[in-house]
Amino acid sequence: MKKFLAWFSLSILLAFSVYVSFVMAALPSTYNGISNIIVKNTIERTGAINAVTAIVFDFRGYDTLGESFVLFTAVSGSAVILRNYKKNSVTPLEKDLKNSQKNKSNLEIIKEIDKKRDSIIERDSIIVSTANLVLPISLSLGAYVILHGHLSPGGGFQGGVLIAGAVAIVFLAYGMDRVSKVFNAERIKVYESVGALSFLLLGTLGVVYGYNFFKNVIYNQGKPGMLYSSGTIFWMNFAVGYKVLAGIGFLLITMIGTLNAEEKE
Amino acid sequence: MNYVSSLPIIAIITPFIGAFLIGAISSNKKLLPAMKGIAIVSSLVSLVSLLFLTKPILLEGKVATYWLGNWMPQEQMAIGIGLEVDSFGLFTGLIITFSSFLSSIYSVTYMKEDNALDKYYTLFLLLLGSMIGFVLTGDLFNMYVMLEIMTFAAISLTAFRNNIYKSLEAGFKYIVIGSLGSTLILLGTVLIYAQTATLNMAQISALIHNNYTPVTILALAFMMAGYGVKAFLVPCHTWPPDAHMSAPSSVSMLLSGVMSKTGIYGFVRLLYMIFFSVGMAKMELLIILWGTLTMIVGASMAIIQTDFKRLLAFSSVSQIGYIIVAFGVGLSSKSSIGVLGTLGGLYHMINHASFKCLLFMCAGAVLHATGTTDITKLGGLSKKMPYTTILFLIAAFSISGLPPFNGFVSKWMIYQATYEAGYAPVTIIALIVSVFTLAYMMKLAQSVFFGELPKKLEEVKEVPLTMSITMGVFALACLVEGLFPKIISKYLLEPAAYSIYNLHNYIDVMFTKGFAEKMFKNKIPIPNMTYEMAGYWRPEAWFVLFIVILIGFIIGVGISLNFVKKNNIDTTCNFGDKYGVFTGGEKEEFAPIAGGDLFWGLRHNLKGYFGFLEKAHSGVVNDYVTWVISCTAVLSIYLFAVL
Amino acid sequence: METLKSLFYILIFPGLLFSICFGLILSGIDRKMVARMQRRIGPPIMQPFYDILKLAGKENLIPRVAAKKTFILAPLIGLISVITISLFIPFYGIYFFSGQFGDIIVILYLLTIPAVALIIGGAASGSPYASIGISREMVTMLSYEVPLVIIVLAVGAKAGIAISGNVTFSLKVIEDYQKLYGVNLANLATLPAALAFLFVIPAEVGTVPFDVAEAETEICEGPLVEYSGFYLGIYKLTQAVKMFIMGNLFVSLFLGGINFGNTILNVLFNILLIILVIVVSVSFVRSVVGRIRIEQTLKFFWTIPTVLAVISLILAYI
Amino acid sequence: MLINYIGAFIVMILGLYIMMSKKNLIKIVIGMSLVDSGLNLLLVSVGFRPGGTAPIFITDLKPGAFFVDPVPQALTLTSIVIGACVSALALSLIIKIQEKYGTIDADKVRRLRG
Repeated sequence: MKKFLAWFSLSILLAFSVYVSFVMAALPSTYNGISNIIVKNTIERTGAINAVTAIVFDFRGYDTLGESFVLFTAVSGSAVILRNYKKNSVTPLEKDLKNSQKNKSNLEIIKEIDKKRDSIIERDSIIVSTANLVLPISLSLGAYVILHGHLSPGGGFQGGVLIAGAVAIVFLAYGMDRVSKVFNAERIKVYESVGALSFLLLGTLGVVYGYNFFKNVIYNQGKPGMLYSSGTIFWMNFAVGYKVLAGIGFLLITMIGTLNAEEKE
Repeated sequence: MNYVSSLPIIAIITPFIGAFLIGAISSNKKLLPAMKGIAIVSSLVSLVSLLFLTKPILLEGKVATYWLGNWMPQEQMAIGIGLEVDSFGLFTGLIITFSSFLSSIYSVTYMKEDNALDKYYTLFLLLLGSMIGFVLTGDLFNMYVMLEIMTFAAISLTAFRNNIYKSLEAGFKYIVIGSLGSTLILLGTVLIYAQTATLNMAQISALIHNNYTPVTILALAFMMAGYGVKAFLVPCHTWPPDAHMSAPSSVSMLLSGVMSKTGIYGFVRLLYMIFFSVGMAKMELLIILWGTLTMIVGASMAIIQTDFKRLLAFSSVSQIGYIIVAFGVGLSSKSSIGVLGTLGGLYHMINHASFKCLLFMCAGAVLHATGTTDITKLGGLSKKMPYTTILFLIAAFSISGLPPFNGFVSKWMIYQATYEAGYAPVTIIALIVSVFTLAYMMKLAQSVFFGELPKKLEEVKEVPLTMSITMGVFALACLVEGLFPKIISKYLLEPAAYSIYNLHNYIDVMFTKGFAEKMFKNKIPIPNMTYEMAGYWRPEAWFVLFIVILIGFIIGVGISLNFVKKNNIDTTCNFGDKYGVFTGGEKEEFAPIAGGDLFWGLRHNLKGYFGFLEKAHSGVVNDYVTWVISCTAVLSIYLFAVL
Repeated sequence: METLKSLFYILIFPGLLFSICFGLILSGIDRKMVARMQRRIGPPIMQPFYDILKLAGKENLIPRVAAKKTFILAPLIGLISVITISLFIPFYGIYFFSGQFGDIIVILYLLTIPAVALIIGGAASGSPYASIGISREMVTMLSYEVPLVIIVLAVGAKAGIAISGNVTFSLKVIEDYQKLYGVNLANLATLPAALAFLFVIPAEVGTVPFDVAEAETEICEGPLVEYSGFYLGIYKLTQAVKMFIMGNLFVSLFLGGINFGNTILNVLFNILLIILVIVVSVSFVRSVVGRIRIEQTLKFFWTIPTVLAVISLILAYI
Repeated sequence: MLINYIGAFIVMILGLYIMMSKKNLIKIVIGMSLVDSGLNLLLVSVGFRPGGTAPIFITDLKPGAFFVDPVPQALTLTSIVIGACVSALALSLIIKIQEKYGTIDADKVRRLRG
């Protein structure tokens, strides 16, 4: 019965979708709808030369706001799901916070980590040296992508994810201990909120200047095609990049944290 | 008009700002009271800013628009995202903000014992903001984004108490089915974009008005199935019982009482606005059949449940069936019947929000006081929690439609609408399902609040004041909505129903005047909001009648009893065999009938039917996915065959 | 003057006083008839009055585990709401409150309140017997509600389509229809519905074949097991008034529209008809049949009366 | 872009098939990602014009060059992020389910039923 239902409905859907594909292929290009006007307006009214970024951060900036909220929600949700539920007690994240707040200089911490690494875990040297090589590249590439969001493909989200990949690289090369030493999960979570708030505040600039919410008020600063141009889009790229790198980084740290807990058991 | 038009964005953004503020100060645990304050204040601010909108929109019938980023339409094309608040959106928004505000107060004490409260309030505010954003937006893709925030926040809150196995399982089922629904909605949006090359709802509805191509028909099928998942229509109703029973009650009241309304909102926008299908008999039939099926399955499943909150969740499914049936009748080509159906549906929306929130709050109060919602372990709580019992009874009577409470009025309108539209079997089923509703509510009352108090529950105390006050507000709402249907209808429902039918104005306000007429070539008639009740019902008069007779009876009895004997009720004496319950020789603690046994006979007599239903709700995720997909397939077959 | 008139309607006729007295008399007639059919002399017709008065004078026991306020209030609410129904059903040609009331759906729902009051009261007593009684009461309600709903809709459809071209729920319209086209009982389309309604009356009132919820021998009167004294009396009173209400509802639905041109004559004739209906549907059945089990009740109501009512509904549309 | 449309729909239906038939919860999540990928592919293909270039006003734009539709690309970005979030949440839930139930078999993770 269930098998029949599954095959029946899948074949029905396949048949209809193939039929609709043929119909869709014959439709006129969607470029003649709203996109045409958007592209026409891109340079004069936003100052960006990348139409996609102009749409993401200006024409449909509100959607992007929602998108970053989705990410924020998912990160908070993962944190909620992966926490240890206790009635009125400390979460593991708080324990991390306490550990990291012990008064030690950075040098000492690094020395300790080095000791630990040498003593406990023997890491694969290929992975370690590759990571040492890749880490700075990925970080600077991420920064580049965030900076040039309005000029070339990419933007805050992509760059943020690239930077957040650093967590994964550190974990692969040096293990969980190093990750928890280097990154302060709780503070990163706070940074995510700060990033989202600054994104919102940039949106609110429009209201401050007497326009509507999300109005690109300073779009005419700088020459289109230069690094500092396109008004709030430039800054929003920053805010979103910051928010995403914090959010994804936090997500990775939490998930890696659970892996570690299982190993210990 | 300027301050009016920026109010919607304030209502949407305030909860989000509150959420991020809480996130920013979350590292300091001493600031927990501040977080609670932020949660309450932001929900209050969005409630107030929507209340400011009632005068121009609900009373004067205007439509507020707000173009984000000042991207006004150019060359009749909506290049930006526009918020558009008409009476229907505002109506739903008011339900959402009102319930959320009360829920935020309720959670202060209810969630006191849990950890990670900063994330609870963050997610709570994200849920609230996304619900308002969903209702007030005028952009199809933006609706999808808001829907996703809503789904994720709801999932995270469902799994909030992750020490219990069921919340994790429920969360997983919710995310699989819920994101499948969202995916279907996005798929529909993409297909519509491919056809019309725009994302603005007003423009889409102008472009594809009665102009069905295969692409839009498939899009309609996908979106109907998607919103069916969001509004718990059978067979896409499998996630709410799991999710609502495992979420904290302050959240499950929002999931069940309010979030289902957003699904219905999407459904109505889809049917009445984007695909203008008023007057299409085939569509009407489909929606009514779907609603009827939902009604029956929800009620039948509810009657065999043994968990307080799971029963309530299935009851929600059944009540949503009523609303969908009403909106199905609203598509009728006869305008007077259609208006009655739409009004009934809107009325039932607001009623369902009030009594279902109250019921879930009662369940939360029971859980807070006793630590369980399993009705086989509960009993006799009315002695320990008299206030909660009274409120529960009010809600139970409301949901089963006993006069003079609110459920009666809306159900009555739905009966009349379906019956006059010529769907007599649907009316009969609706009336019988109403008796089923009464049956499972009585089951709850008997097994949780009445009956014998188990030994373990001797120490139970009444819930704290903040919880009981919020519950009392909802109970009051139930009574007021029941006693003054004329006022509610005139100031809330009729503007909302009018705006649902007033497609022209919706499009014209978004673009330029006359745009809709140019696109449609003919004017769509807007039905009169007058309707005639087939009978007559004045609840306030009945209430007065009841009081008069009560007084008359008491006086009469008092006089006559003086002739016979002084009648003294001996309530002080609480010991002695005389005051024990007759148990036929059994010891009292072995005698009680647990809630699970109450309808054992009925279940046994109809074991074929109930057994089939139980087997169908197998708890395997794959089966549930299969159901949703088959529902989509059936819908697309029907729509392709009909349109 | 209007207020006085309303007060008269509410308190004297057909409200509080009349419905209680007439209900008790009906119950007395019923007992007398059953006795005569069983070749007994039977109690005097006024016996129910004496019973109620006796119960009113007795001591009230409230069990230790009971929820006291609910236990006390439930019977009162049931009785009062059943009395309010009497104002919603027209006597021949008399519409209380100038015909504003009289909606069948309202009456259907108000009729459930006494049953709910019985259930809540029984639940509040905390007795296991009451729990079983509640379950049975609920299932009985589920059984008879199905045909009752269809009957009412069938009659509404028949009358409404003939009068205004649209279905109606108003008892006034149904009465007007019967004035024009003759009584519904003589109408082929609504005759099956009338027969089904005769089956529903004993179940609604709670007399013998369908009184399994209050079976004395098995579950000690079910929900009433812990009730004593005055409050038990109120329940008995409720049952008696319900008998009057159901009889009057039958008369309005199926025997309405007869007019002698004289108010007092009309009322008397109406009263006579009510007595007749109750004798036919309650007393005859009660003296002939034994009590049936709960699943038999369910099966019975979901087959014969439902089929009859559905036939009537279909005929009404043709 | 017929082949793209059909391909996208087939990817989606394969994803649905996995969601319906595979009992491993992680495989179900893979199915969800597959549906998302198919959807993204469809979304991008909707905006494609044969011969079009990326919608960026670079200085050395060839004469006569025209852009593809940028709006679906922007929507795809949103959709990708949302898909990633779905996976993240679902996988977190699976981690916890494994802790509580000791299994990730859909046939055994069914204590809520009936």
